[in-house]
Amino acid sequence: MTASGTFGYGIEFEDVVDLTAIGGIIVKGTTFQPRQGNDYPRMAETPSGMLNCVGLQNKGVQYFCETIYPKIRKIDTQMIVNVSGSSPEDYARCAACVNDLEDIHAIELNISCPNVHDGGMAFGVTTEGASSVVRAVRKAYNKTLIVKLSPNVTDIVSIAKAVEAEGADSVSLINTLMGTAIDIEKRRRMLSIGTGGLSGPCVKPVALRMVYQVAKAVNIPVIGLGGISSATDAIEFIMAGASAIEIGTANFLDPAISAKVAQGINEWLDAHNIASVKDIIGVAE
Amino acid sequence: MTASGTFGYGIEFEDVVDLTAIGGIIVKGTTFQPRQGNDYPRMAETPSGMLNCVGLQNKGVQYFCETIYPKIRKIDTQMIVNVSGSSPEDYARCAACVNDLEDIHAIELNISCPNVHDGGMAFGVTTEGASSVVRAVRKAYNKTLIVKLSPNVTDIVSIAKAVEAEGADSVSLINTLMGTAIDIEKRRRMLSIGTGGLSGPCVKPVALRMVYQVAKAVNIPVIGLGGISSATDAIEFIMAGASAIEIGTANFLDPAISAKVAQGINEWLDAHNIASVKDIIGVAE
Amino acid sequence: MALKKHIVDLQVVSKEDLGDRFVLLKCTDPKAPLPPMMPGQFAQLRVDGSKETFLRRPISINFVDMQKNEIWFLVQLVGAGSRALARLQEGDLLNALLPLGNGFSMPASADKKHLLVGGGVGTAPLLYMGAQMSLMGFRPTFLLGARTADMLLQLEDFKRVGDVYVTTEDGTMGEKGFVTQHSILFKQHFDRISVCGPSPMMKAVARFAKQNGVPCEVSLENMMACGLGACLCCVEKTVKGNVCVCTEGPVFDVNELTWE
Amino acid sequence: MALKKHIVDLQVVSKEDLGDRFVLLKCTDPKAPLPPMMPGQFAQLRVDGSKETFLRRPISINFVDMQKNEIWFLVQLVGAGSRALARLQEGDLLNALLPLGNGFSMPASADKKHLLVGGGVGTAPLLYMGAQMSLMGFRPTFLLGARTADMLLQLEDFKRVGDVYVTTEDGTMGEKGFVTQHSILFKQHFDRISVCGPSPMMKAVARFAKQNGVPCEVSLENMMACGLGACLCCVEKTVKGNVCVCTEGPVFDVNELTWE
Repeated sequence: MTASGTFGYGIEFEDVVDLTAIGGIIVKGTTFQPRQGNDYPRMAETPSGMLNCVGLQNKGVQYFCETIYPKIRKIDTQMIVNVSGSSPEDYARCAACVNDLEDIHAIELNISCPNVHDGGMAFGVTTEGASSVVRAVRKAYNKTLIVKLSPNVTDIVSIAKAVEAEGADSVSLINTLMGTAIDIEKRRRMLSIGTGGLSGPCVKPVALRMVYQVAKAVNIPVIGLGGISSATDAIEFIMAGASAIEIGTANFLDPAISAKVAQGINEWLDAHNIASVKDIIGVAE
Repeated sequence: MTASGTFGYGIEFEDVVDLTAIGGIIVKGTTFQPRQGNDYPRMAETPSGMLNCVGLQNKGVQYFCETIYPKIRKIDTQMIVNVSGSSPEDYARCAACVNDLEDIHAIELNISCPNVHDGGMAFGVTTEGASSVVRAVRKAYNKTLIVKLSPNVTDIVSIAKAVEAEGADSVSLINTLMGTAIDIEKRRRMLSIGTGGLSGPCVKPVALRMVYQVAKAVNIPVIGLGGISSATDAIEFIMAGASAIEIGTANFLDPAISAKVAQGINEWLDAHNIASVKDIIGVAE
Repeated sequence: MALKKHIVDLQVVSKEDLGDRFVLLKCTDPKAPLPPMMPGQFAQLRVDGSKETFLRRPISINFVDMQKNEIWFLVQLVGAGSRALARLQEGDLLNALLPLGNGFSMPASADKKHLLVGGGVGTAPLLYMGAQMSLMGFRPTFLLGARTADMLLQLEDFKRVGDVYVTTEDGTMGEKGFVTQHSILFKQHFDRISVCGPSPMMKAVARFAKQNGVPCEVSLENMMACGLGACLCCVEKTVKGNVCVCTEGPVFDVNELTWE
Repeated sequence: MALKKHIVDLQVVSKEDLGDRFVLLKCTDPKAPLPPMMPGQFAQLRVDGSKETFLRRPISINFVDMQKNEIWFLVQLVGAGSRALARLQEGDLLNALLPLGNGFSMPASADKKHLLVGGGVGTAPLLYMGAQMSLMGFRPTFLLGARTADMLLQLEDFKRVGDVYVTTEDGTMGEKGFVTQHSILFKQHFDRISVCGPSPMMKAVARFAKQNGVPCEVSLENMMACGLGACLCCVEKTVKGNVCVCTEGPVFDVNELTWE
């Protein structure tokens, strides 16, 4: 699948990749109210990665339902909406709107966005905060509920268990690591809000460790992401315990990467006489 | 300065770098009792970085005092001993031994090693744990006490404040981020104990963010480290609020890097007509 | 209607150093005809062989030679990415995502006078723009500025397709000063101005255009990651809110921008 | 006493493909004479121009030609690092940290028969070893193994300095089978064996040596980061505990190891 905020609504990429060859598309972060996002500059390049502080720019869930959804509902792949908010009620209101969309079977709850002040990551870094959002959304949303976890915590396992206890159907991890970069000539941090979320291959070892820990601790499926750029990377996450994977920043380097990774996984399985990806989930010692 | 565990006792590097051109050398992690460390394999290469799980292999503080110290005491640079342990008392016993060494004016307390089971990082991830170690060591050690902080926490600022309150003279950050890597052909994590500490340029954005946050919050000097490989990197950390910096993993790529970075900082200051590095500490907005 | 985007492995046909700060890469698609591209559009070039870079580099389309199936990129050596591109040799492959963004508006008729103003490496897309105008039977006027004479690039190519006026900051060629001070602006009337160059220069030209009621388009070069409108990193504040430079631009009518 | 270590910018004099899986790089120090180096020591080579690699790559010293001021590295193409090294061209620079580690023990006198056993790319350091023995007036015996004939490397060079016996797993050259099955081992007595190759092969040779009471040294290639004994990553369990392969090795007497 493609990770939220890295593949738009899919249609941006249809010239260069066959969208039906991708397992699923997680469309970009959607909030109840429209948001302008943060000021430019919103990114900085870092060693094997990048920082971003987009800040959930989107036109709101109503616009999504009325204008975007009709364009994407018939794309032959799983379309999942990433939902954000500034309070449990705000998340729930947004989720309720998406609940009514016939061709959207799942949402990914973003309780881990480091780039907005009024919520997001604040919920994702405590078990209480995470629970409160999932509890509110669970009441308003009766299809598949995936919760995206923040890596900026001491104990991600306790957060994963807390959202599982509140009825999450799956957890996805990791969201970005909070970081910064400084322009020494301008004596200023490079991002408009000072900090941003780090993504790309640089975070892969941290993501893989967390997926391994969480997959051992919860009974719901784990979706792995964080720096995946190749079939080998994806298989590492699957062997660490991920039942599915998302590709994020790598879409920026190669817009066709998701289809290539899907194909690469199948080729690897074939070459090793393994019938299904299910046979290697969590096999790493 | 050179970071602990990346420059040995300095003497390993004397063929290829002028040790007196380095501001200081933090010699490798020393414990009260000798330790064999973890089994091989202890490392994995990652995008713009590496994982290690050495596990504090060292011959114990007594061997250090009797055999190593006489060889290094007269090197004309600051020699700082990195001290680890498995309980507050264990840390304090080790620190007390080093307290008696005339030519060692400071220790760096490692409360953040992710690679040993019996302590280390366990202390560094809670304010109570960190406080208990610093309190015990502060009683046993009356010279400069630097405390090295773990980045594997939700709120590094609260830990920094806690150790400051217990009388730490300085904090250094960051230690390594906990991560892993998987060999998909062997279906096994690449490190003998499963996980390791991630270091190298890949962690720089996270380290820089944490240094910025901590420097704003404490009144003791902050020592910055995490992926520094050039004078530009070092100046970023200084502008983020670091009064000094350590170079770690970059020593493996270029054993002479520390002296080059020191020279590069001076050249940059000269080119910008800045009298002292003090004038740029924490200037980044 | 947007032109279809492609991912192509271009092959370097030739590399030419223009002084020691610029490199001209002429590339071809060895497998297929290059797709249609408009002046002002850009490509996202993948940078191989550099540990320091991670993202693609957006580079404007300098020229397209449909006969030779060639596309040209003019690269200024500013960082690790551009230096890695400059290490490419004849025959090397260069992965490109193109064409991206929207181009400059073309003049509606030949009797409209169209001024193309470029500064530094920002002159690059104006060559393709002027060449396309010339093919359509229009004769553009170029006003090109640089710090010194040796930083004025591809002058012979520009002269082949239009009238060329020049300023240099040190007076080593053309009129001394900035492009906005050039006498041509006060001698001739233009019906439209298209600008690409450093931000202060574009703002100055935009101010001149507004004061004189001349329609004016500028080409922005905000930092970007994807180039496809997905990452939302390259946004510019406009009268319609934050919009992506990679998809809504890089060319904007100055009246859409919130520049004062 | 340890030989002084140096950081040098070597320059590639020639690159030779040995089949499609090995590359022989001959390098010189264009500025100074190469430092003294012992057979069995290695260099840490910096890998430029590869996004996938981070650390230096430890490569054994294949040969040193003091007259020509040349050092040779035999590189097997296994991953991103070795493939990046194989992209080096004549004239390119290659930053090296050398010489590192301890070498093989040299024979004490010419009447002692010394067997050098190599497998795969592990034959590399044995060429320099044999050449040095030859210079000292000793004639070494080489026993070289590979999967197939085309993976036996530098045979002509080996033959110039000693007697060469060969095994291949598929029988395409020499005796069919593994080195430990070669008839020479049962026909001749050797006073010392030096081994470099894949771990199972070295263990088999070590077992043979122990059974026959022959002193035996093996060269290990544990993964390493610094090469200077600082990072403690490349440790091997020995009778003295965990020791660094980069400084205490790579050559070990088999009796120091905890191999059963």
